Amino acid sequence: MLRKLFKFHGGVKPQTNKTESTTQPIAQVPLPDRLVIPLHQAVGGHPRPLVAPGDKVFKGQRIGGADGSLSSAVHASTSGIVHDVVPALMPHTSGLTTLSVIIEPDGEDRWGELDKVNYRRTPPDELRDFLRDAGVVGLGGAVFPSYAKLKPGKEGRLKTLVINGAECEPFITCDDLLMRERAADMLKGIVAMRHMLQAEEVLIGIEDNKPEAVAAVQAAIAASGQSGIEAVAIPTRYPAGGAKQLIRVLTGIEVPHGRRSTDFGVQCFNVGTAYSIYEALELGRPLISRVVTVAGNVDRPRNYEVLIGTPMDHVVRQSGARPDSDRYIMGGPMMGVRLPAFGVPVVKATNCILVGSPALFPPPPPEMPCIRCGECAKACPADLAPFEMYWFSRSKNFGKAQEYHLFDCIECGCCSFVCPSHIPLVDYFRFSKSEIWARERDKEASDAARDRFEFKNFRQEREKQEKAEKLAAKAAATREKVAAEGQAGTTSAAAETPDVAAKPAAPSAEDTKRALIAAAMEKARQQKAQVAPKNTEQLSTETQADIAAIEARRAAAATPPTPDA
Amino acid sequence: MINSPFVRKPASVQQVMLQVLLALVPGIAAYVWFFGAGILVQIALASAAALAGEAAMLAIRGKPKALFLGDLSAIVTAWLIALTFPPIVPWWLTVTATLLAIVVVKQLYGGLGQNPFNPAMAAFCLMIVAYPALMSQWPAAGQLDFSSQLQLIFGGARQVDAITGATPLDALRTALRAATNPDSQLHGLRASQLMDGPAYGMLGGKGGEWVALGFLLGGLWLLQRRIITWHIPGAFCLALAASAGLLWAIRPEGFASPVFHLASGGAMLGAFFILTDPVSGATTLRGKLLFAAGAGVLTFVIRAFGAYPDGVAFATLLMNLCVPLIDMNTQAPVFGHKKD
Amino acid sequence: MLTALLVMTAVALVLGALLGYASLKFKVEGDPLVEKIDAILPQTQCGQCGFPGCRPYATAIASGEADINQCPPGGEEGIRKLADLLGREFKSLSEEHGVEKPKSVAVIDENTCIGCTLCIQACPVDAIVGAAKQLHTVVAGECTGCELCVAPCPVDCIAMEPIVDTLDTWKWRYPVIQIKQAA
Amino acid sequence: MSSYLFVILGAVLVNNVVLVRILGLCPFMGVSKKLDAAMGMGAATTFVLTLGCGTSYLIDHYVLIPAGVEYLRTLAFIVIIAAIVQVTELVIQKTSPVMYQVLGIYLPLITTNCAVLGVPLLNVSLRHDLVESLLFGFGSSVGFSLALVLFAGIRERLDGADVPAPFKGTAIAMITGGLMSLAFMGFAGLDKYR
Repeated sequence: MLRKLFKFHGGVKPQTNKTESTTQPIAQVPLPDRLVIPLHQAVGGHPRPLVAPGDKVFKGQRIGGADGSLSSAVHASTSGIVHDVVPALMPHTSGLTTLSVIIEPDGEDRWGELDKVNYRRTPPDELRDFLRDAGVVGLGGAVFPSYAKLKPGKEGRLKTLVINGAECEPFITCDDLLMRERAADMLKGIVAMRHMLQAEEVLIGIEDNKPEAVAAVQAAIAASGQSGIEAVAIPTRYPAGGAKQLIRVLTGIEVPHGRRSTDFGVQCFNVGTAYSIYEALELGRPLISRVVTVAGNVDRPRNYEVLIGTPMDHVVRQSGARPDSDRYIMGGPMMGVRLPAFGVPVVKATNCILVGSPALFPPPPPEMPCIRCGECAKACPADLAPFEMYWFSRSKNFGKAQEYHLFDCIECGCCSFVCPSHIPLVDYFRFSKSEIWARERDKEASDAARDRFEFKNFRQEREKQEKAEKLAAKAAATREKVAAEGQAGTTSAAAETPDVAAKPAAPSAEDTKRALIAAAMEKARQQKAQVAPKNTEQLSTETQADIAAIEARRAAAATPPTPDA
Repeated sequence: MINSPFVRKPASVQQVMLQVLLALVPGIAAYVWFFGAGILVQIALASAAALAGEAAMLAIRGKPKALFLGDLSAIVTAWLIALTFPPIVPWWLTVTATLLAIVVVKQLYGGLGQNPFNPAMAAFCLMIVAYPALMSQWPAAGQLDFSSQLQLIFGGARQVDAITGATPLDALRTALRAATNPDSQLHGLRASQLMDGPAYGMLGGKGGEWVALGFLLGGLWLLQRRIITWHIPGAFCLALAASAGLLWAIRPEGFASPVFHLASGGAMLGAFFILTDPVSGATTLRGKLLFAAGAGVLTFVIRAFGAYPDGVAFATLLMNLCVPLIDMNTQAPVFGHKKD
Repeated sequence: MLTALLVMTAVALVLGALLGYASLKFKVEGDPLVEKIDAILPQTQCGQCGFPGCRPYATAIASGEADINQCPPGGEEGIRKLADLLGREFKSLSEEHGVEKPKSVAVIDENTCIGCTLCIQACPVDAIVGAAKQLHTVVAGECTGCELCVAPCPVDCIAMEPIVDTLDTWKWRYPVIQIKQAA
Repeated sequence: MSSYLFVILGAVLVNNVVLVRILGLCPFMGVSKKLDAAMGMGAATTFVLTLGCGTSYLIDHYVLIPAGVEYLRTLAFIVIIAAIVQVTELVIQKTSPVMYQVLGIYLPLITTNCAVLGVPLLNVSLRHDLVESLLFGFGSSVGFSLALVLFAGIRERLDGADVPAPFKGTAIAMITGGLMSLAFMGFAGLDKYR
């Protein structure tokens, strides 16, 4: 029986360009000279470094600890020596740097100790902690920590677990190849996730332009004897692989922006994530490598198993980049991220390195004014009116843009794709969104500042009053005392003494002040030199790393005492 | 720097406009066949004026000329002006109207894509208010040869009343009004009797009905090419026919049939080429229906009860006024916020 | 003539009574304008406007004592918003009150700091922590960049450092309009 | 009955007080930048104008004419309108401070809105009876509100338009008002049809 499928509004059909990179199996990439592993790879938190330069690390050893409630750990992807822990260029359009661990491989590629876990006997909370420390994040591109998503809704169970094998972006075939070659293992990961979520049924959505993958997954399901798991071929239409769109296609449910899909009884994971969950739970291997498609302006497009941290140009070299290549794009041509340099590392979010050239991705013709033709609205899979959002984003009328549901935009690029005026619509939306966020931050900051300012004024007022009261009381006391002593004489001097003592900072003469300052500075310097750390035994590696970092900072700061250096 | 998406569909404003122009050709051919080649002169005049006006404004505003002249939108406006004006208006009228349309109604608002009013229709309304006589003289089909048309367009003195009359639409309305007047010799005649003359043709006026058919053909081709959607022409024709049909059913002696309304005047041109202008029209699906239906009803009301011979231009302008409000209040629910 | 006077007087009396009643019935207190102005001001509390803090400046604007272009941290955008709110013409920042600078935070060089607490007293938002003769440090998240702590420091150990973009604060830029002269 | 309909129709569309009679341009230009403000202004004006038409009719008919002081008409009407506006202002300030802020100076200026004085005076010259006066007042103010709201809708959109610098703001708004006026000429003759 054929499953009833649903449609999502809009969508486009760009040229898929997928066949070339699927002709050959997944290959290994030789170890590079140097791995650059950014500590911040997933949304939420900046994992703290757990290693210091000079440390020896094993493959799979944790080098970045999860920090905060939505963070996920980072691991060494091969064995070797930590060369440095410094900010390095991120694979991100901004060209910003982030704290990264640079490892020089020793070539042995030796695993450290690996913990396996029996997921059927482990309580769910522990299992989630285990996955957090194994660094498993969504490999579809959003890199959301998987453990946070592996919580069933309020009812404690889930209706449908959707596995995303749609892979709708042109050029990318890493999920396709993964399903073809590792369907059985991936299925084990799916079964584990199903167990954690207590899901009734599992639907694996695969676009119908990947018949081999559908067949492989179906064969694996049949071989495993599992019931309630189904591989469903869905019509090929970009962006069918968007989580919300895929859920819509398979179940008919539309998850609104800002709501959790588990509230609707659905959860969605990428096939690559399923595979890495299998590796983590059954083999004890943390997420240290992933399948990456190299495509575009290369001689031999192909999929590779790449260690996280491998410089991209090293990977691309295996496929032979053509000489006119001018940029790398992380991801596909519709949503991919323009990268600031060739040498940025492969991270967990890297599903594809798309090599671009002016011929392959020519610059768009000049931007014309919007003629409100509505093509973008027809193509929008979120049922938005992009031309209205554009109109108000362009004039920086952000409130109005938000009224047209700017934040429901998933930045899929369909609108820009179809626009006859060649307007970079998505760029305008990104601009508007980040402006709005910035304004919200500013607003929060200024509200906080206002509160603090008002509190300070209040406090000063209160202190002044208390002081006045105290002084009055003291004066009264002195007067009484003087009156009690009964004798006139040195009274006025006594009354003034406490007042002077209360203000030691008040400058009496310039010289004394300077002398005081000099003395204080000297003392401060001595104190600093004397500080010796205590209680340094028996600490966790994390704390030790923290202390080392602080010491290093201290030492660096102590050597040049010139302030403006 | 270019960000994603890095691929694009090969589409351009120029292509859209070019297809609109092509779609106008069947109607123009019928026009030439029945009413003579004078219309081609008018089209040429209007196009030249439009390009000149646009080029001048672009130069003043420091915008790239080749790019914006090449988008052909000025030519579309020019053709619509020529096609809605009587074919024998003097040349200066066409030129002034086109310049007003391009310079004031389009470029002062920022040019392509930003004008809230349809430039061609605004020009038409301006001219019919300013020169009601000139704008109401239409030759009957086959009445004037090319040289006398040229003379009328470029010549000085005009004694056109003797040779030309109103459109069938206008004539019928005048006749219908006269029919209610006891002093008139037409008193008591029914619409069907009044329409018995040869000028009325089979449906909507001799010749005029064929031109309308030509525009219908071109419009259907645009529909098939997905340049326009069915909503606007559909709702407009339906609303015009329904409102005309209602009164026709109640008082057949006082009103023309819905078919006559559809086939005469600017109804077809309006339905497929004027109201479908995306810039000044509504954009949401429900909004398009509302916008076009409003235009249909207004067209009929102005034709039947108003002071001007055809209602399409005023109806378009009036509905253009409502577009921001219509669009604002007919936004479709977005993904995840639908009630189903 | 007398009728006219009588009529007008009667009308005026009736309407006057009506108005008097209404003004008692619908009395409103407070001035919401100051709140609105204060909400636009950046709350740096720097005093560059010549008033001791943002709220006093807001009050001064509302009462017409101060102009809208005296707030350098709010910048042009702030002036524009104020002009919008108050229905006035935009005017550029008045130079005597300072210039618009990139947002920055105060950083105390902890090697030089002698713990004099002068900066703590100067800080309008209590963003500096420390005690007498102890090192002070600036809580960067609370610092508004007002620079009020820089001058009082006896050893010049406080510097203003512009805020560096991080992934959380990085912004997409306005798309460049690529209309080139198509030759 | 149908004559009442024609009074309203005529006042709203055919002889629209702003777009055809060109009265009340000050709030038409001033309070049309934002849709909310335009709607508030429309409502306030509708209230004032309808009430003003009724009251002024009564005063005119039962005080001024019997007393033989018709020459005080303009004066008396202004006083009445001013009072109604004041009351309206107080009520709005109390019930909707936001709207009060939004309308700003234009709220007291309803008093000097020539449409508000013009319509009662037109009532007199058109010899409307009480019901007709009320309907005419209501129709005119609905016409005013309609024009104002439509205009505000367009102006909100024009905010984002790339209007050449010399025409930004009021200039292009004036042109738009002119084109709206042109569009409303299409209704000409509708009230003459019998």
